[in-house]
Amino acid sequence: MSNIKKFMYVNRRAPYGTIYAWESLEVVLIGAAFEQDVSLAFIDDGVYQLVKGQDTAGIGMKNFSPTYAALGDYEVTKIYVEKESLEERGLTLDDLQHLVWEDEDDDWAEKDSIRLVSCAELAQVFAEQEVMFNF
Amino acid sequence: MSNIKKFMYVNRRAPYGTIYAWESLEVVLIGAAFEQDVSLAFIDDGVYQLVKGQDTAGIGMKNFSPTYAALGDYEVTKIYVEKESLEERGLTLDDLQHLVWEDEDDDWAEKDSIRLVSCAELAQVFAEQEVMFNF
Amino acid sequence: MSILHLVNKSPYERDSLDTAVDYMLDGDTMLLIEDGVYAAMSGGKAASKISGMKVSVLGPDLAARGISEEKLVDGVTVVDYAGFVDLVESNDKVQSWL
Amino acid sequence: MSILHLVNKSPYERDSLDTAVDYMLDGDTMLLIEDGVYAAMSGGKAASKISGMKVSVLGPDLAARGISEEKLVDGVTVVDYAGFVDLVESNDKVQSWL
Amino acid sequence: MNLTIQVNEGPYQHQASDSAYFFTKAALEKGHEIFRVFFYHDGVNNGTRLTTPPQDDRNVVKRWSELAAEHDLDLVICVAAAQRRGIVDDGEAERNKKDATNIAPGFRISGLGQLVEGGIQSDRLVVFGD
Amino acid sequence: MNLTIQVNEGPYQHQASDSAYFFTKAALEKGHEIFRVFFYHDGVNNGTRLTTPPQDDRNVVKRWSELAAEHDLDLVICVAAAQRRGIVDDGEAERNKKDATNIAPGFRISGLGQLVEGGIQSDRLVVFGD
Repeated sequence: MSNIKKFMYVNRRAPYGTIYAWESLEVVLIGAAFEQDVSLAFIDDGVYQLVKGQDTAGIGMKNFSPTYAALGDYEVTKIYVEKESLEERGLTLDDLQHLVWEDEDDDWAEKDSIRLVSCAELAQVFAEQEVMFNF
Repeated sequence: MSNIKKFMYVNRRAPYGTIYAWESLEVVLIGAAFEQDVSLAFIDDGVYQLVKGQDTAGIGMKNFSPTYAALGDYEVTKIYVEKESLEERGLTLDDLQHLVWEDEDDDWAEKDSIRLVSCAELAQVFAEQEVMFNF
Repeated sequence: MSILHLVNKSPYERDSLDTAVDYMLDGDTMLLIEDGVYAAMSGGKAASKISGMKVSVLGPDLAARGISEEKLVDGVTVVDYAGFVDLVESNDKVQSWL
Repeated sequence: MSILHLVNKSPYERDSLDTAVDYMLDGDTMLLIEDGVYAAMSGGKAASKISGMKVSVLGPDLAARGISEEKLVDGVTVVDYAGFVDLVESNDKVQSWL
Repeated sequence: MNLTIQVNEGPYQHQASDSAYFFTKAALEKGHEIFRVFFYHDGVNNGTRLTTPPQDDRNVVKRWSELAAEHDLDLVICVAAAQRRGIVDDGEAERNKKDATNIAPGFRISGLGQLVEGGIQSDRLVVFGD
Repeated sequence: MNLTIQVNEGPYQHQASDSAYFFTKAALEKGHEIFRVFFYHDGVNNGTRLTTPPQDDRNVVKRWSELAAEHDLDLVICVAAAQRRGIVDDGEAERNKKDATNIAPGFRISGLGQLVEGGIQSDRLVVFGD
């Protein structure tokens, strides 16, 4: 067995109504130190986590949405967003944060982290994973 | 204000998967001592609470379903079950416990506690209530 | 006697909005809070469920989730926590669709 | 690599069964536990969602909820906790649709 | 008006306790009376003084304790729910032979009748939960 | 096979901890190894020794402690989640200046890395939650 495993973090919850989105992100950040082959999937209400313009001042909670933009620095560069979930909610990619990473092997070119995929495509990505994290 | 209020306990959760059904019933039992005008409504997955033949031995939890049959003794005699919720789940009244109470004013005649009502009818019952309890 | 129907869950995740809508009578009001506010976003599939109904939405919960007011379904009014209190007072009772 | 899809919520309350079904590939198995077992009751509106799929259901959770095995959708198999463990072993990984 | 507030979920996991707090605060600011805040189900976990939230996050428990001190609020934790979940005051520690307590300032443990009484005595019952 | 079990909900409110317990027990009985049981989110509330469930109900916390003693299980409570929710051992009490502890026998508090390690070291990760 190789020491590098394919990890998939599956996010299906909206932010703030429950803590799952935030505590899931905490695992991703800690997990980055273990240098696994990490992917994140945003399905169903999980897509709301990436909506830009979040302002939590009125509910007294910490706004953790800026953390998603830092994922690239943690070498978390594969962020799958399910197309059907976005469409059902009347959202487009323009409603989400623009997440990028810098490719060391390509003269630090800035590349998109978000991959907009259909459910069928994402199911194939799931099939290739070794560990699914659920919150 | 009269000292007797119309209390409605609204039950929308299945039993055992979460504790809400059981801890809701505990409020009803305690509340009976306060001699209010009490009704219970079972809507959506709440109708599963009344399904007969529950056997919790295999999951190590207390089977609290016999408690519903005791509600008549606590003078809780108005138990509304929403028809649409039953039908959507493929259930009929025959799948539920037969809940009865004894009418003191009618020579202790045994009467049905369960009232099968449509959503529209139950909405009218809700309109007449003074306090809604939600779990 | 009028009811304030509180819905705090996403209409895409749970059945609570559907049932709340079924139980709304003339004169009742619905207030969307927490993840319930997503129902008030125009363009979403759930938006049609509340169109034409008397619906308010909690502003601080909208802002937290990045939903600007121009994205709301027509006719939905935004309230703050003080407005939430006023809605509780102006209706005869509250039904939380947990 | 095959997935064991765990569904623990009622299909009438949540969206998790719907999504799990969408993500089932050939060779995958679904296991219904806790309130998820209600999906396996024939006659319910959710029953059609799982028909024709490889679905197991946890017996102790069925019994607790008063569902006798003859009420199950055709083709659904009943397992106990030991069978649950075997399903985890015979699939390459587990996806819990929480 | 006179209000009873019911909180069904613990701190942090669900927004319920946050919403209940801001609603209660707004009601007080408008001059309404809070008859009681009743913590039920996992809501009893709002009453532990042992939490240490991150410094950049709100302190849910402390916020309730401070609001109670400021407005003389009656914060009641359901005893049956508390026993299941391990919220303990001096009386409970003695009764159930526990070697520690964890109840936070401003909270008290009492019976479910306190919720029913809230329903009877208050003009409105408002429930926050999952 | 070698398993890591994750529990996301506290005792009693949700069935998650019950299901995780019976699954873990069944896996042990079949001769599998449990690398670790990791308690996250409200799952950390499974690790308080202060519960007193009704006599006719199961004791969720005690059941975990006993299973751990019998099979030398590694029951790990996430430190960040525990701090938010008030689960405290001696070390945490000292660090955060708490005047009491509530951790149950057989549990230990550690970092999220323990969950990630479980994902790496185990053949399967099985998550129980809401």
